[in-house]
Amino acid sequence: MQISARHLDKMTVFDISGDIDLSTSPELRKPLLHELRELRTPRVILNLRAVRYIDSSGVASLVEGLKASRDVGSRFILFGLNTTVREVLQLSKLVRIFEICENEEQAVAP
Amino acid sequence: MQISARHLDKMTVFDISGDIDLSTSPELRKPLLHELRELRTPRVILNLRAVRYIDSSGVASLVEGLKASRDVGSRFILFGLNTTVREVLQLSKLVRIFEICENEEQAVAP
Amino acid sequence: MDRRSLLLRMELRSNPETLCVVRGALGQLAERLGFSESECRAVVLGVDEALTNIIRHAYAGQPEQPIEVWFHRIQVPSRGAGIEALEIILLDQGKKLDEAKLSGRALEDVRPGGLGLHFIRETMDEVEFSHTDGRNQLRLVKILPAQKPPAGS
Amino acid sequence: MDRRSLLLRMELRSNPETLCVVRGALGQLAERLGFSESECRAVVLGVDEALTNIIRHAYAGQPEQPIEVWFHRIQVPSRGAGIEALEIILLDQGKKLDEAKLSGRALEDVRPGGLGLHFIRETMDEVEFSHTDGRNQLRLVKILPAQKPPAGS
Ligand SMILES: Nc1ncnc2c1ncn2[C@@H]1O[C@H](COP(=O)(O)OP(=O)(O)O)[C@@H](O)[C@H]1O
Ligand SMILES: Nc1ncnc2c1ncn2[C@@H]1O[C@H](COP(=O)(O)OP(=O)(O)O)[C@@H](O)[C@H]1O
Repeated sequence: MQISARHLDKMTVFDISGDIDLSTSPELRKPLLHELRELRTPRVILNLRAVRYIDSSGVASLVEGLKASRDVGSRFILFGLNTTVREVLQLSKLVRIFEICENEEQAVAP
Repeated sequence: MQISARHLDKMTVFDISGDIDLSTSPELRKPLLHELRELRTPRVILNLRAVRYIDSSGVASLVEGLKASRDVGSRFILFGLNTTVREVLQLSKLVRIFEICENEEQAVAP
Repeated sequence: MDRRSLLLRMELRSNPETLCVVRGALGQLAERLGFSESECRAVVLGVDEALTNIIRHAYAGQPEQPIEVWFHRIQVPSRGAGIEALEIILLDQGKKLDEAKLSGRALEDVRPGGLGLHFIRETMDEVEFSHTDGRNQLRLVKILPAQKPPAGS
Repeated sequence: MDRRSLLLRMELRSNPETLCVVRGALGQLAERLGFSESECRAVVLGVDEALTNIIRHAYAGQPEQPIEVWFHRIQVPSRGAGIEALEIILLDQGKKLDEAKLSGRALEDVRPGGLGLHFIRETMDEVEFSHTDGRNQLRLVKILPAQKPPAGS
């Protein structure tokens, strides 16, 4: 898994690629929680387009991010859900709890 | 591996995709040799763009096709060589013996 | 009626970095067996979750512990006829499984974790835990696509 | 100096359909070990060719015969220091290898076949055939990328 951050005005976009599983999900969790709990960035956006695989530990990291965002009153947005990611989120019955956008334009819109 | 044929005027283009290895190379060899030896099509063109993997049995099938084309006096052209295919052909030191085109336009040009 | 042929056996260690290796092998195996792309992803997810649970729970995160995975093509009896299936057996020598903990949880309860067993059950046709000779065994069965009984039958 | 840790062991059958399963596992394993995309493809090709030869020559195309593949991370001694490498050992119980046939052939001789050994030697850092306890063994070693000695040294 690779993760990189783009800091925009009052928001941060994380571009994530590769496999999110037990071995890599800590590398997703840590920067997400730092961004929300420490930096308290008002809007945190995850670009999942290049995610090749995600399992329950990946979904758990997304849920942790969502909960942290609620705690600090930030928005937490996912976009670029490909078939693989969509299938797993649907299986988890957690699709509805996330704010999901079609593309980056929508996700960064005022 | 998937292979399908497009019959044009005095030439046939084979679109090949997937993995060419010991288990699938017979499926490549047979239609190629039929096209050359039986149908004696003057120009046989292989589109290798969607080939994900090729090993020595795949290369052997290409060499067989080339030899059959020489026997019947047909042209035998490869195009769409991606990095994977190019690396293996280079390793085999056989790149120079094949007629290789950049794209389909060149391969079908009069 | 009870034919089974070995497709593959893998012996690995309880290191999270090995998960992708099993996924790589199984993705190809499932494709070869004729599963659709979506079914391949489901089978891979189910096995990955089972391995994740062995690493996290049976071995409590301790690395370098032995795990075995057997892949067989089997025939399961079904109303007289036999239907073809992929059987996956995972074996570990970790802490004995506590069946009481396997109940799962309400998914409405939004919290991280607790999804693994749900994913395993959703992606597989049979899920069966057992313990023999000091080893935990998880048996997963996924019916091959062409043999699925017609819907509603 | 002589440390080795098991990464994976695969037990399979001499069926050509299994080749892609080994490629799937090894592709992921090599990526994890830090090989570049091109090196991953090379390692996968080398092992695929070795398996192809076992199926075609050691077992003369007979299916369902046993093949074992061991993957270890090892340290090979190199001028005092140890360098890390991936070791792959392939074992079969087929016809005893005739070393005389392994000479290879001139590549200028344009004919199908005869490329497999050339691909194995080109893609690997060490290639070693042996025969013990009635089994053929092929040992392949590929040095991990970060540890390659500087060119020209
Ligand atoms: N292989 C296993 N060995 C021991 N306990 C297990 C195993 N798999 C699951 N469990 C138990 O079942 C519970 C639910 O597992 P799961 O649904 O995967 O969620 P999570 O692993 O996130 O807790 C675990 O917390 C654990 O107590
Ligand atoms: N695993 C093996 N067991 C027995 N003989 C082998 C094995 N690998 C290679 N050989 C011998 O070496 C020869 C050259 O092999 P190779 O370069 O792979 O080309 P090809 O398999 O196309 O003949 C083979 O024809 C065979 O006689």
